[in-house]
Amino acid sequence: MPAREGTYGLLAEFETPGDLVRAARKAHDDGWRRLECYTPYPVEEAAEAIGFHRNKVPLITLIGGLLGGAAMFAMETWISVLAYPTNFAGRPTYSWPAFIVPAYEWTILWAGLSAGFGMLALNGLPALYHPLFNAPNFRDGATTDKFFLCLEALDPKFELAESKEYLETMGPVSVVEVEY
Amino acid sequence: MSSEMKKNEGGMAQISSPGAAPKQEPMTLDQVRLKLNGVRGKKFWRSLDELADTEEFRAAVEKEFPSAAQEWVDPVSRRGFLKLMGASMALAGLAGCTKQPDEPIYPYIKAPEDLVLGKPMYFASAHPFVTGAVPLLVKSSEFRPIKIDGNPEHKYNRGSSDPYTQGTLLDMYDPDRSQHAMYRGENRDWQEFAEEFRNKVASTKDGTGIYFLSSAITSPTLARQWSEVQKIYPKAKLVQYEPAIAGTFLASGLNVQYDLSAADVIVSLDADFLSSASYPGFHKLVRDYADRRKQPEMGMNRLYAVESMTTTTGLKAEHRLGLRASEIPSFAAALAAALGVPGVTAPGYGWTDDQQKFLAVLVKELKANAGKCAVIPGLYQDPSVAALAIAINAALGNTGKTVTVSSEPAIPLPSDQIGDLKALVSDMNAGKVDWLVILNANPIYDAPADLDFLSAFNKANIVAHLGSHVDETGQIAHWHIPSAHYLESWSDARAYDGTVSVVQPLIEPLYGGRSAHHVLQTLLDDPKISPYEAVRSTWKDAITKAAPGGDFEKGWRKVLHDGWIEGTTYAAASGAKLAIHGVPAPIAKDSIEVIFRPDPNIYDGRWNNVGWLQELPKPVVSLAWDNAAIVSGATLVKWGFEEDDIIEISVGNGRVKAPIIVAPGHPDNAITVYLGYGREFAGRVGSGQGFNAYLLRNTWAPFYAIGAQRKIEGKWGVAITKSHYQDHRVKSLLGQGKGDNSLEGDEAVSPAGSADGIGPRGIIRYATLDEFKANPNFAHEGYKTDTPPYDDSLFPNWTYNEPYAWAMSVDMNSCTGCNACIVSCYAENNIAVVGKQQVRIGRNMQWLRIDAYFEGDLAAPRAHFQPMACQHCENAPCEQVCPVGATVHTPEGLNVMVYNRCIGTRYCSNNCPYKVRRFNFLLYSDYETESLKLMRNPDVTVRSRGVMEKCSYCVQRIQEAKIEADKENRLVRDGEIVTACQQACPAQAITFGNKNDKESRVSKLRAQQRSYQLIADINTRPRTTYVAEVLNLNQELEVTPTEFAPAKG
Amino acid sequence: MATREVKPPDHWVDPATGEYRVIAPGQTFRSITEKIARIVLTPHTPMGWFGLFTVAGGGTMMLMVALTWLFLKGVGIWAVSQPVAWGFAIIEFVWWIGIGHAGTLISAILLLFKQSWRNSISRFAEAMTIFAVMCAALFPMIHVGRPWVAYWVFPLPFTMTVWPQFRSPLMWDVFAVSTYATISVVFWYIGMVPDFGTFRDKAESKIAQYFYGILSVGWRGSARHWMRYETASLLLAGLATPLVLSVHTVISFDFAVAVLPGWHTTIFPPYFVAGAIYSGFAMVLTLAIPLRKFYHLESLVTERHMDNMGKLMLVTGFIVGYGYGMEAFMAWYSADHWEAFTFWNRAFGPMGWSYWCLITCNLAIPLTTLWSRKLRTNIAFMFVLSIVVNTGMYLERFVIIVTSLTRDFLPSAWGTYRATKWDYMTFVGTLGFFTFMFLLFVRFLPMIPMNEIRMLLPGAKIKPKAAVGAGD
Amino acid sequence: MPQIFDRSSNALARMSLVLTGLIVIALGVTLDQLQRSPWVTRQGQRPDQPVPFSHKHHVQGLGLQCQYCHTSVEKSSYAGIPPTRTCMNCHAQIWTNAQLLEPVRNSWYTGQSIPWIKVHDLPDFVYFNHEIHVNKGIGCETCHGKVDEMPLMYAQNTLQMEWCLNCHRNPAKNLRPTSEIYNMDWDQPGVDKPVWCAAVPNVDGVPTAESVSCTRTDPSGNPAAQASLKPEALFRPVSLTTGDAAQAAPQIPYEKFTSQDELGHYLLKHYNIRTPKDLMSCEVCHR
Repeated sequence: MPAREGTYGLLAEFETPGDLVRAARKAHDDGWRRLECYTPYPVEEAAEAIGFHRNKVPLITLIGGLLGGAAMFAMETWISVLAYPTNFAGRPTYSWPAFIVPAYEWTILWAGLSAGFGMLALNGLPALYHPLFNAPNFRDGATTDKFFLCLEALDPKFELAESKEYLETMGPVSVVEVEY
Repeated sequence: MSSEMKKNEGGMAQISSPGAAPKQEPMTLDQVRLKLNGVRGKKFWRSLDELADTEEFRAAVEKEFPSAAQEWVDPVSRRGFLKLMGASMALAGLAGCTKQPDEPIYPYIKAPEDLVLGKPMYFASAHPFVTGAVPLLVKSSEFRPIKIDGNPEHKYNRGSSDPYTQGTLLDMYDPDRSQHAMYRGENRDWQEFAEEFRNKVASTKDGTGIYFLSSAITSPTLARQWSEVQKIYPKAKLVQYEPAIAGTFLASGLNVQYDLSAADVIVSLDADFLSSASYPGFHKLVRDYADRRKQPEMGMNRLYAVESMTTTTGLKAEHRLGLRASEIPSFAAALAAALGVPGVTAPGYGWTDDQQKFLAVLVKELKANAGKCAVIPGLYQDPSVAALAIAINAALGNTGKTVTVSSEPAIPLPSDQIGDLKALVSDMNAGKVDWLVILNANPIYDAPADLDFLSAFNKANIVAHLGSHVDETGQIAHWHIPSAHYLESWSDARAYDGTVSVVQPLIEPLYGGRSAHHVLQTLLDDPKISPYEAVRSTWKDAITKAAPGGDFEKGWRKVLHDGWIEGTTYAAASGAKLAIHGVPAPIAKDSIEVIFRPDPNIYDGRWNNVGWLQELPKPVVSLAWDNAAIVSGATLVKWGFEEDDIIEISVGNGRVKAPIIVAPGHPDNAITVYLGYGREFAGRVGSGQGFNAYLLRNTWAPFYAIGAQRKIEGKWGVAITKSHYQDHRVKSLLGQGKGDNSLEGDEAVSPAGSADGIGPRGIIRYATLDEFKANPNFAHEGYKTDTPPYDDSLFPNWTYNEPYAWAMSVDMNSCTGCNACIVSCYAENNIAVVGKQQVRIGRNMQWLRIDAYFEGDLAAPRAHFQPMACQHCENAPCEQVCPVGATVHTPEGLNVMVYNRCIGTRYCSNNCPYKVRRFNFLLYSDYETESLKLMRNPDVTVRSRGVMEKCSYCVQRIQEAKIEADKENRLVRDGEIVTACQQACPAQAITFGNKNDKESRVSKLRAQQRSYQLIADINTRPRTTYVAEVLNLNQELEVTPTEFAPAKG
Repeated sequence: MATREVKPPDHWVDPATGEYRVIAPGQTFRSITEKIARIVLTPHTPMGWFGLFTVAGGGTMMLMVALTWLFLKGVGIWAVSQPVAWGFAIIEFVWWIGIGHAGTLISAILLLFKQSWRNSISRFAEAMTIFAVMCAALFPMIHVGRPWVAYWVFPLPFTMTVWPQFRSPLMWDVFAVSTYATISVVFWYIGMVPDFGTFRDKAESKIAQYFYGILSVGWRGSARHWMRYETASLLLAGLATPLVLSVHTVISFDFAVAVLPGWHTTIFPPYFVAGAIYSGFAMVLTLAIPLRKFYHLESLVTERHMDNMGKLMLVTGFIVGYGYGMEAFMAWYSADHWEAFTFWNRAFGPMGWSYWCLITCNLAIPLTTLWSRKLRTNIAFMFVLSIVVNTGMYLERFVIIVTSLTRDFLPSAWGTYRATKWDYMTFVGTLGFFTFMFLLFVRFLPMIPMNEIRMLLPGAKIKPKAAVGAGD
Repeated sequence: MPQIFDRSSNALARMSLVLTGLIVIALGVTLDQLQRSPWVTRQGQRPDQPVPFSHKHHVQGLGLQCQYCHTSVEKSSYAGIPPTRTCMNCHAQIWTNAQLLEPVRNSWYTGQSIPWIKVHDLPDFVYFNHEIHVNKGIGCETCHGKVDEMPLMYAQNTLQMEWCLNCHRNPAKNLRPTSEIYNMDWDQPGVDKPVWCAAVPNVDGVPTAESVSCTRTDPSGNPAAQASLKPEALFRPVSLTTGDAAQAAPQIPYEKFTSQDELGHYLLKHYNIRTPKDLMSCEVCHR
């Protein structure tokens, strides 16, 4: 796809999480949908403020775990009962109690991998390049002690000048335009 | 290294006391590098290997890395040390994903008619041994002898054999055998020797100054050849000296046979006839003894033993009396007197109450069983004991029934060996000896110390030595001729019963060896006559007589096929009477008595370089790779020693340093030393092991002598394969409260019904004959350790409904712990020898071991012998825990070990309740030595480093039999499969077969009430079962002798 | 409790709670970020680090030497023999795995229990876990007789068409340990991603920026990301908890499933897990105490942490003690001779010394002293104690594995065990390797999770006033 | 603070993730193929032998019987490589000075073996036994391929464990009448090319090989073919019928087989071949 050009959005910087959350909630109430908060540590209120309440990570984890466990148990059974049935220590070929342990481990293994990588995938990571990093003040604060609200150009309500004033009303430290 | 150097070392071979560092100036590693300078690659390793055998090199290593020194002299780890390259190659080669290299095939030019490649052939022969030949049936693969076993058709040993005989196989393939004739260290040709010798002797006209010094001659043909030599050269002298029998009644020609099958009571006067072939008639005696014990309900014999050194004979005996060796003649005399043997008066001697009681009981028993008993004299006792025994047997009317004195001697040319040797030495000193020809003897090493044989030796003009190795004598003899092994040359020999066996070669001499027949023949009219023709002409008449239609050639072929000549047994002597000379008085009780015995494993030292025998734990003391000063626990404590301390023993002028160890039941104030160790030039395996007890042995005291001992600093580091602790546990902590029992014994042994008493493990279960009669099921009643019922298991049990279900039964009553089975197993299964250092840390690879448990006070214990190999459990704990399934169960119930699947986690070994698995911790198998490759059994994989191994019930034999049966469309017959251990066992203690065939011998044995399984309470369901012991005790003696000197240890 | 009277220096105590503060007062978002980031991003490495690094490197080299010789000669260079076929290798395997457990416990279980004090030590506890598991995983691989075919334990389609045998506890180990390693790494990495972001933004040098930039996979702290991130962390914690319990349970099966008296015991799983955590906390202390001193992190790793870990060790210590007690009790109560003898042999047999040392190190010393808050917060004492306990736990495995094996069912097969220099070299080698890895970690990775610390700061609380303000 | 990474880096990052995955998979597949490849198994490779001996010429061309050279195939585990003498039996008369045969003559005169290179080379820990296979109806061609069409000898099969088991798991699919063991062109029965077999019940001690006899010519209304259907066992002294067996032997009921599966199971029964359970047991090949 051709690299996008033009404005990505407007980025407002706040001093405290409180200010950010208030701003975000207001923007959301005012009907903004393409907006996003950026914080140096998880601030749940911020996510709720922009109307983000539940995510799909748990589901992915569940599926991954079940698949892993089933796969291992099936393999063990196939190996011991069908592939090369042998008399080990006079135990039955289908020694299910013994098979549980590896199956259990694999359930956890695949659940864990799904959780970790599922989360990254849902977050669209890795994304080494991001327009926000073009903002002069973003990288200085976003991962340390500053709190940002970003209204994105894709939002139908977005109109560069108006939106900028709109943000100014929320008492940010600064508002900057972010280029793609 | 140059042979000159060898000469020097030889010169000092017996001066420098063994164990002490050699005297030549040590060389530094720089010199070593110098020596190795220029050689590269394979050659480098080879020369390094050769170098490693030299004394100076060891000295050098010892100097520069002391820690490595011990490793270095140890053959196995030295090989490891040198063959790092080899090891890493193996490592690379074994890796799963490498392709194997091209292998060439070298077909015959003309294939031999009778050869089917891949099918073994069997030839009858015999092992000519000084106590009587052992008739053999030798398995040969592609014309290489690969397994020696007794001749099943021969009525003397009926297929059984013994450790010595089994060991001779490795002896033949010994890479250190001398490889060519030598004159003053330069290679020569046999012909040259023959010429020179013949001419020289001819020039003397009557043979003046020509002396032969030979080991005891066992071959009638050789005797015949000698008599012919005598005819031509009357002045030539033959001296026989066999260190192990010199001075015994055997050497002087007394020849007695016993028929124990008819004896209800057997009395051994220091006769160790159950533990090794060093006693004449071992195979037959054990067989007959055991046959009378297999079915106690049919009645049993009863064995009394009066003995000095503790032997398995004594420990198997119902009642054993430990006496100092020097007391035994007097005891015999006392016994004879009490039995009213004419002309014998009881010597006045202060017998203890116990001893008197024992004597009284013996008298009573013998009288009661006159004609149904046998008194057997010790071979290593004063000849008077033998004379007394014969007299006693005669007096009891045993002669002709259980005892036969034969008219012919057991060795063709009986002689006063010690006397003759003395004469030879004085002649040498007198310069009368022009040529001394030594035939298969090693006097420099084993001649009595007081003769100072070496200095006399140097006075002889020319010395020629015929020997299998360039040994101590060969080192300094002018001529050395490699001698042919008995598997390489024609000869003949007589078994215990006199039957003549033709010794038939199985293979061309590997190193062009010659036999004594050749040497003597060179002096006769036609030197070209081969031993083959010589043997044939010796027996022409006898064979022709026995042959169908009097056709000699037919008869000869029959002899070669059967392995013996009919109608050659000894004739009984008419009215054998033996003059009883004075009975030697016992040595004072407070003086130390040193007892000499040939080694149970390497005999007089001739098998010193046989790894199998070196690694074999000796009976009773479980000592491998060494001999030791064996004493009683009380004596050890009295002298203030600990086991493995080094002491110096001195007799006369002889001194040796020896490790001291304890043998339960050994008489106090006495030291038993085994002969045959401390060799300087035995070879890579034997050299430097143990100490040379011959240095203590003098012409005036060949069997026991007064000696002294003193402490030397340091520990020896003996390799004892069995842990032995004393039970110091107090009653509240599972113990017996007294510290005189063996901990292992207390744990293992459970006499009938005493399940909650000592030994709740129920490993050894036995009863007295009366208890057994009262309760035939004693082996199961009250034991918590029996197999739980099938439905106790959570898992459904595996069912074995195949036509075959292999199983083994071991009769504890019969096993005498002679170790023949172990050596047989070595040969059959290509088991590696690991060396002393590895044995010390418990890594010996024997698939089969014989557990000995001592019951009761260690001063006078009762012992129980238990052959222990893989039990082939149906619910094998080892299989369950193997992550890669390298050990599995076959449908026929074998627990098989798949070497090439094993990754070596060793979990199986941990989980094996019987600890019968063996692991290749290092590269134990020898992949370099060519001659050993020829010896291996082609049907068994040679295990490499890092894999587990264990008894397989000789699965290769099972497979072979099954394939035969399948081809012929039938089931394998009972007895068709014989395991290696079973085959060797003289006592027939081991039975193998198909447990699903209700008619098979093994099924019947398993059905016996006496048969039980080991550690069955953990539901392993072993396929090997044991038949519990029954002892035919004499009530009067059952109250064991009271107090003993404490032996806290 | 009497010791409660002891008053600690005031500024450490949170006036609100009267409890120790988790982190010292007067810290701001930026100050802690700077503090932690500097350790890594500073161009000049402290001399001490180099010194220690050289020592650890030496240890690693020793390990390499020992392994080379091992592969050339075979496991025979160790003391393993008949009947003691498992020796130091397996002892160390179990020991290292045990060490690892505390890391997971701190990062996972305490997270679930919302123990915020864990935040400052969780990261390097996790790192410890990973390196410990690396050391542990080494042993099963090298202790086999033919390491070059060790890969046969994996169910792969070889032309032999034979497969692993899943009834063997060793197979369970294969999966338990590999899973444990993987999950720990994932958990660890996920935890570090936001901090990598911080580093990326704090780093001056281009290389550092690229390095951490890539590691941070472009993390930008979006609220939606944070939400998913939090869920994933919680899930991983929730998974790691049963995992960590299962791993040492499976390890204990190696013994409990065997028939050997002294191994065949049902108490093993709980008692192994407790023991693992016990030794794990000891190791955390052994590492944390020098670290906070060296990098002046007293304000972040405080007495509060010492105190709590001390309490946890007290608890697990008692569980372990209960385990020992049960073994003794069952030896008598079961009336089973095998058990009874084995216990007698442990305590009074030839290797009894190891048993009594173990009792001293694991029970006698810690369980008497850890009651005292004063001692719990005494840095020097805790350091010594942590080492004592680690020794004790090593001895515990020695007693279980070696002593049981020396004397089992058949008295004729009894033996003994004496470790060789190669055994010791291998063990010391792994210690070196562990330190080696750990030093690399503290030098190049965030050893304290900044994003989690931030949440502990007063500034992180959203003021109610703000909420009211939001209303109008 | 500027961007660190270029716009392209996102695509790059994702790409590299995918690639890593692909590489891992590819590696696995490669190794799996490698272990089965002729490079490892030597399947189909013709090592250069001292003499370019042509089985095609000797078997197909001259009609030599397998056992003429491989003498012990029926009575030993080892089939046997002919001694030089066997070559010289003929080549003393014919091709006496062919250059190709120089090594043979050389070996004959010097007494040095001809150093052949092993084509069918099993690992040393595998104990294969020819006699039992040959006696139970596994033809040479089943394992060694159509030797009569091999100018230079090569291994038709991998000889890997999976290949062995392939048959041990289900012997029926390769069994043939023992009379056809040495037949290189035996093709398995089909609807168009049926096989007729007659069998007598097994007798203890009588080799199973003799209890079955088969023919390819339809015996119905063909006395000759019927006569040929009398199993050898009948002619033994220890056989079921007494007296002069050949004549007195009753007409043996015969069956028709139109598929290898039918024939295989028929032979399984009459050769009483072990069950797959037995045949797959480790000790069968490893000791």
